[in-house]
Amino acid sequence: MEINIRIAGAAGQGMQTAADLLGKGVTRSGWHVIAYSDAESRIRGGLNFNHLRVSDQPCAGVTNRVDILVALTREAVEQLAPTLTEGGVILCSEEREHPRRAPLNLAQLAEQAGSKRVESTVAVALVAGLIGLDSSVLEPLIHERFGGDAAKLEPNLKAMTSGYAAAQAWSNREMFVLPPGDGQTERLWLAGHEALALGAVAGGVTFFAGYPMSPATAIFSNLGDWQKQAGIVIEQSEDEIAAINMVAGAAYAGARAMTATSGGGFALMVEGLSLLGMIEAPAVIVLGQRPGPATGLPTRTAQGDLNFARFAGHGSFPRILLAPSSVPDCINVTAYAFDLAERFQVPVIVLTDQLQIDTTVSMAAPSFAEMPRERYLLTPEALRKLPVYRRYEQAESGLSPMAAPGDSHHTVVVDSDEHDEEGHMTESGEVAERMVRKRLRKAASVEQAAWAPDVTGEVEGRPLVITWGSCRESVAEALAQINANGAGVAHMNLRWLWPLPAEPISAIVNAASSITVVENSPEGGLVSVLREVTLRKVDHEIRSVTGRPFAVEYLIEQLTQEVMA
Amino acid sequence: MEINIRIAGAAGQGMQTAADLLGKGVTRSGWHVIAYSDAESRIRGGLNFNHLRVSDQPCAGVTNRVDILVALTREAVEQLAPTLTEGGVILCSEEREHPRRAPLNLAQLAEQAGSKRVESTVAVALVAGLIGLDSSVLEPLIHERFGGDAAKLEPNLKAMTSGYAAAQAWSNREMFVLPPGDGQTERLWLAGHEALALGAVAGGVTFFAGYPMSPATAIFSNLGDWQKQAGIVIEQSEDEIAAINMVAGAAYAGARAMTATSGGGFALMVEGLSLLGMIEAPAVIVLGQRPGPATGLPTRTAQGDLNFARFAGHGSFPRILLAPSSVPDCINVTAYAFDLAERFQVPVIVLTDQLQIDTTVSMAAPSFAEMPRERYLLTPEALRKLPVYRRYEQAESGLSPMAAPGDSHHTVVVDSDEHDEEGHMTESGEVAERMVRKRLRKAASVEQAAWAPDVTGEVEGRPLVITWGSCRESVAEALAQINANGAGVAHMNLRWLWPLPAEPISAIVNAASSITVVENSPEGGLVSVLREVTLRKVDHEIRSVTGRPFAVEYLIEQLTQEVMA
Amino acid sequence: MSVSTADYASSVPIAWCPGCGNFAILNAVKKSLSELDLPPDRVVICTGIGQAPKLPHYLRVNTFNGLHGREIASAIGIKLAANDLTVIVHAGEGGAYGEGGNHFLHAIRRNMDLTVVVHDNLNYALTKGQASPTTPAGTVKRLQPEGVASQPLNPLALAISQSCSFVGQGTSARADLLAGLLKAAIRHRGFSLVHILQTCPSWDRIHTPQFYKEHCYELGEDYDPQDRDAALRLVMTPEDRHPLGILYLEERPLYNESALHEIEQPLRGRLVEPETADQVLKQLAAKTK
Amino acid sequence: MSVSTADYASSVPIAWCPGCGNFAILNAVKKSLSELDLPPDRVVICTGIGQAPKLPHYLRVNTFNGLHGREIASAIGIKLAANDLTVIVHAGEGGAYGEGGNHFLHAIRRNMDLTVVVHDNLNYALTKGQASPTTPAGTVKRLQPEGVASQPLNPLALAISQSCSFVGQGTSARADLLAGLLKAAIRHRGFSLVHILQTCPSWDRIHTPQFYKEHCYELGEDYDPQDRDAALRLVMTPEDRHPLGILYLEERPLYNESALHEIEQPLRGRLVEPETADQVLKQLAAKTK
Ligand SMILES: Cc1ncc(C[n+]2csc(CCOP(=O)(O)OP(=O)(O)O)c2C)c(N)n1
Ligand SMILES: Cc1ncc(C[n+]2csc(CCOP(=O)(O)OP(=O)(O)O)c2C)c(N)n1
Ligand code: SF4
Ligand code: SF4
Ligand SMILES: [Mg+2]
Ligand SMILES: [Mg+2]
Repeated sequence: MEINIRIAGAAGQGMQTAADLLGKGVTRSGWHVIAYSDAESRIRGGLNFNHLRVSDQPCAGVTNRVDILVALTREAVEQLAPTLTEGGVILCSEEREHPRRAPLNLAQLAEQAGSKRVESTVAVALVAGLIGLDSSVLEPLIHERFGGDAAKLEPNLKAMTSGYAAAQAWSNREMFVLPPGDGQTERLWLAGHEALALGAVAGGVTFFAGYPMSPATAIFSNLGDWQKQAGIVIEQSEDEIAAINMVAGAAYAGARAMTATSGGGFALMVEGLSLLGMIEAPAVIVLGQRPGPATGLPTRTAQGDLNFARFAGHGSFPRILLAPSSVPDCINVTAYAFDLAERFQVPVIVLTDQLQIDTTVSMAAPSFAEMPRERYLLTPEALRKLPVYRRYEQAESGLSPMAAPGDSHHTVVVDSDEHDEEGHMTESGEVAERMVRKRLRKAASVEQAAWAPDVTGEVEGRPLVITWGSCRESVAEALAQINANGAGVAHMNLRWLWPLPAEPISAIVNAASSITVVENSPEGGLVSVLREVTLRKVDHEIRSVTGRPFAVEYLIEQLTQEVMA
Repeated sequence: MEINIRIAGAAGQGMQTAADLLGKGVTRSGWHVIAYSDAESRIRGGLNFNHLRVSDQPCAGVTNRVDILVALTREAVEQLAPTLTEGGVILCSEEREHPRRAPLNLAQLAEQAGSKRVESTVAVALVAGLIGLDSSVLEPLIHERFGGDAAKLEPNLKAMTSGYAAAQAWSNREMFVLPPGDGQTERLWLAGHEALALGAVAGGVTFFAGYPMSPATAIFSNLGDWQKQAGIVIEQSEDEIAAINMVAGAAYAGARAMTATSGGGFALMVEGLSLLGMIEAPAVIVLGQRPGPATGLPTRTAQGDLNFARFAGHGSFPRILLAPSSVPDCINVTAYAFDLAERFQVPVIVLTDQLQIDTTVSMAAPSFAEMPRERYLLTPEALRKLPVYRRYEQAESGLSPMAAPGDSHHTVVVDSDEHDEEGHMTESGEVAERMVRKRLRKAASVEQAAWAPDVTGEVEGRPLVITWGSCRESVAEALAQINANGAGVAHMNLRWLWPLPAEPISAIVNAASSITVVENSPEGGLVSVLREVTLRKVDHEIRSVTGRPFAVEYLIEQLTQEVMA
Repeated sequence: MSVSTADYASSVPIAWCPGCGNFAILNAVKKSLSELDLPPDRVVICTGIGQAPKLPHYLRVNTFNGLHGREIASAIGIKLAANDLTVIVHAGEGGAYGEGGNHFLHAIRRNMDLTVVVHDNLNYALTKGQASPTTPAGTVKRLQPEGVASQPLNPLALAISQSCSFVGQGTSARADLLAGLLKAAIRHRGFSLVHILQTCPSWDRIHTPQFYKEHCYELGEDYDPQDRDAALRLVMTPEDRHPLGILYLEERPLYNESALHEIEQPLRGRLVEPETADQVLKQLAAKTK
Repeated sequence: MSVSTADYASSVPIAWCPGCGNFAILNAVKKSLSELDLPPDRVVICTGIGQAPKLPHYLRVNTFNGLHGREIASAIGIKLAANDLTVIVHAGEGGAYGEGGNHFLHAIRRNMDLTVVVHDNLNYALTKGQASPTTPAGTVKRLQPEGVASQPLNPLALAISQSCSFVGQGTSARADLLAGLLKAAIRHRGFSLVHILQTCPSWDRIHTPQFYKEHCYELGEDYDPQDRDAALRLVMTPEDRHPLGILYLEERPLYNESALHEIEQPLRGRLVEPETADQVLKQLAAKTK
């Protein structure tokens, strides 16, 4: 059983805090939960909401069903009441009259607690009371959150107590009470942006440069919080061009370097990306997609930049594109991105999006012990023994020995011009050819390291649905439901997007009876990639053009229509 | 019959001037000529050459054969002597001993004329004398070039006279004498960069903003020369980002706006490109390709940025990619680019490259009379009659009415955020969807306007060779020779590269027995496009990775090997 | 023609926070434009992305709302193409001095007839309050937990050091002075910088209206804005007191007067006459390079 | 350890024009570095694209030759990652003040321990002599047939207006003074700007060595580089006389001393310890946002 809670109101009314308290509470109660948000590009006012999907079973998809609507403004009531499921209720203050209103008055309870400002805590307590969250879980949360400020703690505790009691006392409460979870109360409550930042720490990031841009900012705000603890040099640059060129400089100097941005900022980094390709500097770039073109919808979600990322930059150079398949996977993918970048001396782009970044989930604690810990720079000892050091020495694999300046008596020379083995600029067609071929061999080495796609179900002769990135979870859930009736639709998700080895992928898509690509963008990015790589046509495409995530219900409907037809 | 002349020496020794004098002279003599250059990224010194291919027949391909090598430095002798054809000779000064040296001493003749500095004029005169250019053509050229400076005119005239006489007097001269041409002495002697700039003028350019970058600089230097005459506002901006955003501003204000750059500068313009897409501002961007990544080989040629141009920019928006098929075609393509940009309210990218830009040819004078002259802005009269004006009004074609601010009492609002019909920013998913769909409909309208590819020869059941851009001419010539033996290889050249309607192109490629793509880049750009669009595999790929153009000889060899095998 | 603030009324709902200093600036803009008798269709407001840049949507006026930090570049394009229109830039200090610092620098050199109004709220407000180029050193932020290490930019000194032809300062906390300053800047023929100390109650609780009221003072009658040394000294002394008014004025030739060939007509009206290319061609054919 | 100029010798053939002012600068660089006893492996020279930026190829030295205009940004990355190395930028004025003007501006604010040497030849030399940010107004160029309309940038005034902690000026025409100036700049702890008036015989026949010899003068013993007002007056007076030497000096906290957590070790030596994430996670789990 699951309960969907939507906390809606104007920016600045504390919906995010409320969602966070509730999410953490239900996580500590052994339930599963996923939370995401819908926000306007403003700091106060408007209509935002945070949605929590709480269940006694694992759940990771997005839904538009609402069982409990916490409406902090009149607009929230008006706009969102239609999303309520049968039996769903609205929690709002008395003056906001609505037939679906539960007799639990937010404003009044808040006033009783002594402050209009605790409305959102009242809401948390009401929801907690309705779904049966134990008050022993609730109280520490309030202390953790407001404990630092006595003036706030008092009314919030009051709000909690009275809200909780009111909910428990309500006669129609039963339909919201969740069965107990699996008893695992030690799960983490982790946001996508935290997972991406954590993955970077696990991958050994030592240098970050960036410029704020939604939805990527949260990633480096986290790194900002941890910079001392994790030993990261963080530089807020004057613009994105500075950021990528700082990353290139730091990578040259031997740092594990990173930046994070969104489409517009990435656009400004494109020349620098080409520089990374030319000097063969490792770097990780997190590209948090949002709807474009241009400024687009700054606080919404999209998967529209796959081909942009694939071809960004003038000239040819190898790069790797990865896409986490879920919030927990953000940790792995980012950590491995650092390893791949340094191993192959290439930029690695991690494609994520607003949905994945701003989604918070309950998840098992990750283990970092098995993660790669190799560094691929020549050690000072090894370097000292070399009679000569040449940064772009020819090698069968295309991978030249990489050294950092300062690690020995050798000098390290890199150049954005075409260069010879020593890194000095060249005019020679022969030298240029040698270097181009070296980079092409490196590209081939990279391709050999590609991760196999994740395939669920039997593909042979069956319809195959293909995804990447943030919509993977909702599609997987939709397919699980469709397949519950024995439909037998297979699912392939790509976490390694580029370079894509033609043979294994072609084998899979050619085995399928039909292929369907689900992507949140106006034009099909993966569709282009698959057509080009496999020469097979994509039979169905499910896309979104509103900047909002796909909901499981919608996907079930569409997939049934398209794929099963 | 043709004679290939290579004038080689250090940067700054006047090879370009010599090539220009000779080229103009042979053009005025009724011969055909194509000239291109090979230059290092420096201002003085090194080894550069200018190559002239002169013929009594039309000729447009690149060749590496050399019949007359004018070597102004010792290095030029050493490096380039091996390129001489049988019977080819070197013109150099006495001290540069070489078995192939003709007994015509440049330095000595220059000294006799009174100045070491006229060596290049001596060279011009010697070549003129050898190939039989009439001295009545030669003399005015010297006057035109040096007439402004009496001190220079004198020695250059002397150099001309004595050089010409010496050549005519040489006993072995006959093998270089060209048969008379077709008597057409009115042809133009025009460089690619001039053709591109002329096309812009013909297309009604009124605004240009740009930042110097090889090989594109020459295009706007020409516009600089003509700004008063043609009424163009030219702005040298502080960087490429400024340039593209100025272009966007000027286009909004109703100018026919343009910029020109190379890969690195284009990379910096990518965010602005996405802006043009979002606000639906017309603009023409000339992308003069050179080998990358990064700074690459700044003065060399490549065709490596097709897919970068195709996908540059975050989010989806229609754009048009065009590629002139020859120097004369640069005029047409650029002129039409302006029409298309304004008609469809899209950015149009003209893909050219160093080879095309820096190649000069003899050509028939173009006629501008038939070129499009329509402007697609609402007129002030039409505007005044409108009760309301909305920049992004819905329209079946996706093409909303375009007006310029200041043309009426209506205000014009554009926004890089997703916006409503009036141009005001929106948070609404519905409005966003409407706008996305409007732009998708516009993309469909654009696709319908696509130019058909140029197909030569019968395709059905025959091998088909596919090209775009600067290598078209050399491939056409190679195929003409191959087909002279009845091989029957067909040729398709694309001048309209994107959007590429699938059906007509698929019909052509599927009819062929094999397809071969010739592209001057390490990775196949058009290969990706064709695979994606037609789902047909490309059987052979001929690429270059040295930054040098394909020569006809090389293409004949490769095509015979690959295609005829 | 007589223009009133009502002519500038827009029905777009305002997305700024209650109490934001931008409201005072918005009113001053309406007031200045109408008092200058400029109708909305003869004015273009050009902006980028941020809170300040939302401003033109809250007016009825020609609007070019472009990219973050590129507002000045786009405005130059607009002004060069439409020299009959009044072009005004509204930018946050993040856009104007951070992302777009290079355009600001070089726009001063050009001295085109543009007015650039910078709403300086000492932070990147729309992206949630990060440090901006003017955030005081030492300010603690999430990305700078030990305080901002860079010294803040001094945009006024920068502008005067490059002989910016009009440099003014206002504050949203003194709405009474703003319209007058904007009018003077718009009237000024040349590049005008109007730097506005703008309150942002959501992210900055120190620089309140009260703070600016206390820390700002009006320049007196005796102040001579044409004395460059004095102006520089004024803006380079430590920042606990902020002068309001016209800080610096310099007579400089306008960009298009000095060297651009006269653009007599705005470019939007220009016909396409392919034959122009014939004339160019003729000239080209005559000359040997 | 005793370093000599021979340790900096490179066998890469030089692609500058005969007579270029860059040769004098190259020699001064070798001299300054060896006199400072800095071995080539402890120095990084970071450049962009242009004639000046080719310099490090003509030395044996750690070299990061990056993108046009981005040399300062890359140098910041290098210095933050390798604070044990001496990082020096060589840039053309086109790269440093044109394409890269924004990085220059904000680098001054940071005051990291970097030396930025700008070879100002008043044009974009490598791309064939177009106007650059410092080209004198009125200079006729192909793109500006009626003369450059913008006023030239005043980089010295800009730097001093932003409290750049070391501002020096030299000229390639006075090679005798260059090494000393470079040494002072490299020794200075903080951001040092060395602006060099560089001759370019290929594109500029006015600003010859002779011209600079006549129009430049050495600052005397009595000049106090810590007097900011005086320094500003000096660099803002019309430009027919150019002072040589240290124009301005200011004591300012170094970037990493003031707020960056101490980077004790250069980052290149850091191991990858995924478990660090465990610790971060623990802290994260404890807190409710
Ligand atoms: C290229 C790019 N980078 C980053 C952003 C994200 N962004 C939007 S507004 C903003 C900061 C705005 O600060 P400011 O210009 O001071 O305006 P304010 O919101 O404070 O009024 C940023 C960084 C963007 N839109 N585009
Ligand atoms: C992004 C980008 N734009 C343009 C260029 C072309 N370019 C190369 S060098 C140069 C100008 C160099 O001028 P400056 O920095 O003054 O150096 P100089 O050659 O005068 O020493 C330009 C514009 C480039 N390489 N990259
Ligand atoms: S965040 Fe600050 S600047 Fe933005 S609207 Fe709110 S108060 Fe105004
Ligand atoms: S063009 Fe000028 S700066 Fe460049 S090498 Fe030649 S003389 Fe030196
Ligand atoms: Mg701000
Ligand atoms: Mg220069």
